[in-house]
Amino acid sequence: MPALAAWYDLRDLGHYVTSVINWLQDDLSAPDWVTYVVSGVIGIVAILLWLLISQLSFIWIERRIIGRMQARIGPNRVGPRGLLQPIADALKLLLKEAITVRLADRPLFWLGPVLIFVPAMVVFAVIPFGKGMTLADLNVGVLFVIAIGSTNTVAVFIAGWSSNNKFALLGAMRTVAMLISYELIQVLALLGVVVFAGSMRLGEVVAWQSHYNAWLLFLQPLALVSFMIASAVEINRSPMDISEAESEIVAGYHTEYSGIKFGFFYTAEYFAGFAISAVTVTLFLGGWTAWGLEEWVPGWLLFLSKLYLVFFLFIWTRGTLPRLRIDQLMAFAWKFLLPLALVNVLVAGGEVLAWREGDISSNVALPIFGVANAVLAAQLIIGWGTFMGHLKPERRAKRAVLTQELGAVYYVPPKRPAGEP
Amino acid sequence: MPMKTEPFVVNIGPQHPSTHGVFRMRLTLDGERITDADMVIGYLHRSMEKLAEERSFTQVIPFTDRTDYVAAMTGNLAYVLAAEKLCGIEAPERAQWLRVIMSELQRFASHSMAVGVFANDCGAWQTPVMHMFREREKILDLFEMACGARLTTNYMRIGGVSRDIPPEFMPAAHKLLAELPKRMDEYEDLLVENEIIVARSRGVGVLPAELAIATSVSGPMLRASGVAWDIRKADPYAAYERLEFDICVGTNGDVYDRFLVRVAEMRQSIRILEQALAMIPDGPVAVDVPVALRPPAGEAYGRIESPRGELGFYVVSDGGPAPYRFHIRSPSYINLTPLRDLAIGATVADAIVILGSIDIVVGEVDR
Amino acid sequence: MDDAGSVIAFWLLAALTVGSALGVIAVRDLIRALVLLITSFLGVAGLYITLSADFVAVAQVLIYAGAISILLIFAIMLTPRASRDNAETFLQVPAFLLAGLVAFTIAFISLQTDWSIAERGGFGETASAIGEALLSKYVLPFEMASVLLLVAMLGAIVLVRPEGTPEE
Amino acid sequence: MSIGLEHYLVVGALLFGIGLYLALAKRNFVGVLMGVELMFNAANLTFVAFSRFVESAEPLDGHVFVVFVITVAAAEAAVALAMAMLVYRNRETIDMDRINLMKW
Repeated sequence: MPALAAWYDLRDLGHYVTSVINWLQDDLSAPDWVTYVVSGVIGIVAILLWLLISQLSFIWIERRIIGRMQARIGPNRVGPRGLLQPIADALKLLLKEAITVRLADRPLFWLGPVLIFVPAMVVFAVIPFGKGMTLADLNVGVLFVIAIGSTNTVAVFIAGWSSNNKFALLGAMRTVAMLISYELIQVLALLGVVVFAGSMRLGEVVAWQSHYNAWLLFLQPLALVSFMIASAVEINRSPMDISEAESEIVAGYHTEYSGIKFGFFYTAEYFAGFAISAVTVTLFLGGWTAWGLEEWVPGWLLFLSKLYLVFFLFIWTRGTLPRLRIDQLMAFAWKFLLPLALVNVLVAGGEVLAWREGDISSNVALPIFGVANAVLAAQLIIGWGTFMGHLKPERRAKRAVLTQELGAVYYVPPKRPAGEP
Repeated sequence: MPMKTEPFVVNIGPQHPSTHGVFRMRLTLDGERITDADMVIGYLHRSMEKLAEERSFTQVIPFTDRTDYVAAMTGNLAYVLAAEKLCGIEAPERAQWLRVIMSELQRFASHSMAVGVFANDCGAWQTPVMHMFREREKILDLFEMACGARLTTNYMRIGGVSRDIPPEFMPAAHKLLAELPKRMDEYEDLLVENEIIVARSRGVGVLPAELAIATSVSGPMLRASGVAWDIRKADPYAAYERLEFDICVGTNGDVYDRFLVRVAEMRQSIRILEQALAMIPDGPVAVDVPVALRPPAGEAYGRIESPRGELGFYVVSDGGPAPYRFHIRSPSYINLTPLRDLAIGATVADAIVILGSIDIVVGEVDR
Repeated sequence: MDDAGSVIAFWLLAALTVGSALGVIAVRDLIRALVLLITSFLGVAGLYITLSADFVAVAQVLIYAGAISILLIFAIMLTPRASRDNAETFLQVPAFLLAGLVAFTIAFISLQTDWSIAERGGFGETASAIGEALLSKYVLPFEMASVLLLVAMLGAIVLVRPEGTPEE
Repeated sequence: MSIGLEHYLVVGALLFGIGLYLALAKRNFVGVLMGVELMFNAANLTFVAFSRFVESAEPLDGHVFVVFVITVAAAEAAVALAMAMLVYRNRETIDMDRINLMKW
């Protein structure tokens, strides 16, 4: 019966693929490339299906959550509790006319919405969804994630430039300027992770966290913060959504897109959000493992719940925070996050060196590192903030002055008789 | 970095998410910096001033709802004051107090919308606005009780108000008033010390007091520049003389101060309302005024402190049943005067925030 | 490298790379030329993967497609709209002849020479080996490269710094 | 048919030729820059191909060299952009035909 038990075992969905491939190889003696293609196609189709289902559900979930945050109800008309709203939205986008502006650069205008999908979806190829559930566990996975994310810029620029719209161009240029700054932060933040885990293979980062029972969230809090902020920039979520800042430049780089082309951008935004959440979960939150819980609960379920939790953070900030200005965002990247990220890499390197060379037991070293890094992160943020003048008393908020406490001009003209203009 | 770039003209509006109506700014940009700003108005012009000259003095009142459609009560009040001055009518005591109550409720509602929309312009995606709307809804419910309409109230009459408040108004108003300070605490916690709002608005669009006076700006915008000028104090109308309240004044005259002044004025409105609800006497709410009112020939200028500033109605009568000349000194329009000075040198994002902080109502700009 | 997958991949990627590089010459619009150039960069990254050079491939995507293309975008956006075409100078014909000659010579030599081919197969993991090489054998060039980058950064800043900027 | 070193070298040669042509014949500064980048790419491709196929004690040295070339290319692109800006600011054009002050 062990075979049957394995067949029904939900903890590892990868073995279904394995059994299919074994069947192909052993019973049909298919050539290698067939199994190669089949396993790839199964993985891609599974990821796509999951992405689409997640996206459709999160359209509804995000709108409900934001409705909740905004003291309103949210969609509740289409279907029970508005559950069919995403379908209605999708149908609407499909049926609407996809207008192409007359002076648009047509091939590029068409290419933009297609290209925007690439970075969002290719990232999932290296994500370990569960035990043995990775499409391609590249040995340069972390670098791959960043490299693929950086191509997002090109797609956004193409979309914004080809629209021949000033708002779109402004949005595109904002994106280009922003992403090139925050890519650096992302690399530096993930460098801390790589230094600790000693591998750029995402599967091994997860294995490392599982082995030492230490999520990198606790060892690299500063890296997590900078990575999340940089990621919010990369996927255009509030408060970094200045490249599609609704109240300033209408919709930024996709101002001129309508119908299903706009739908592509809308979908790609969710996909990118999931991708970034997946990377965060894998690198910082232990991936599909959770202190041995993965023995009982399917690992992919743990992974997905963590992923949705991280995605919820993005929704939360969207419902809460105002937006920064482009120069403030750039200054924040270069003047605030970059020094902190550099210090973080230095500290992480020093700690790992001490750990390896000093031959300290991991049970002693890791808790110390965790506490030290948490304290360091808090101190650095507060200290650097004070140094840069963000926390000076005169920069703090204050209330309006009332007349009693007033040093201002008090201006009362002589009273005029009634009836006189 | 000074570079020879091509000037880049961007039209903000008339169709734009944050022009608060059909207002248009033509911004000439150098990168993201604004080098020139033009205002194009008139998209909502309805020729109110001319139309009013064809209506009887009472028939003009609905127009005043529709100039500043966010604060209809104060629009009514300003015109009615002008007409009363023209005819030499004095409204009864209870009507004066009702006018105070209604204008302060209206001020709270209008400011809450202004503050919420300002946060929206800063990029807080709809959340503050939705929360602010919650209180605004309750105030509009009170208006509905008093006069049957929520936005276009048409409540004030020459010589009083159109009808007395119903008995359920007072309990509802007291209940709302008990709730508002808590809500204000909430909003101040959410917005006033919000790091991003401070970063976005402090030092942006600084309007010096001299420029503010020179461009005859009024209302919260003027007070934010440090000039304590409030018509409720300077030229008291209705029952404001008997009420205790403070003028809220800013120190820097930037966008942030304008926002702070509005928030503080909401607090003052609560304070005024508490006094007014306690002090309102019984009695008639209107004096008898003939339907076909023919004021003596002459002219009058009635002004009040509307949520947006000095709202004045200049009415000339030639003894006939309709105003001979009818002019509205609308604060939204005049407050736009320094916009160009404020916008030049700022970025696009700043321009939006500056426009949001001026708090225009396009119906009042174009009339 | 004689399984069907590698052969197909090579030909596709080679066609993509060279084809889009030719497109950079042919296309009139500078932005489209840039898009084609990025395609060509990505094609080269793909060729690196067929050569089992994974680290270099990812670095190629990260730096060429992600960073240098953005610098080029900036360069294009800085130019006035009027001169944003992709035309040739009067040197077109000599340049074509010279470039053709160089390409032909290199190709000819590389086809004629008898390279000492090693039957080694692909590399496994290259990232860690490259890292170790960089920090042991090539540590001096590595440091030099960082100094070079710093100098380039400072040089770029000094170059574009407008005259008469007050010293802060 | 099997793919060998020569295939990659020919691709590299073609890329280099195209890059050279771009660098020599394009009128726009950015076009020239693109050509230079393509030449870098051709060289890198050749390096990696050699390191994969050719007998060597330390085959990964080719990769290391490519990393250096990419670094230099990034530095070069930054400086070239600065130069383009400078030229544009002084001469109001980045047309290579018109940047001919040295000729006289």
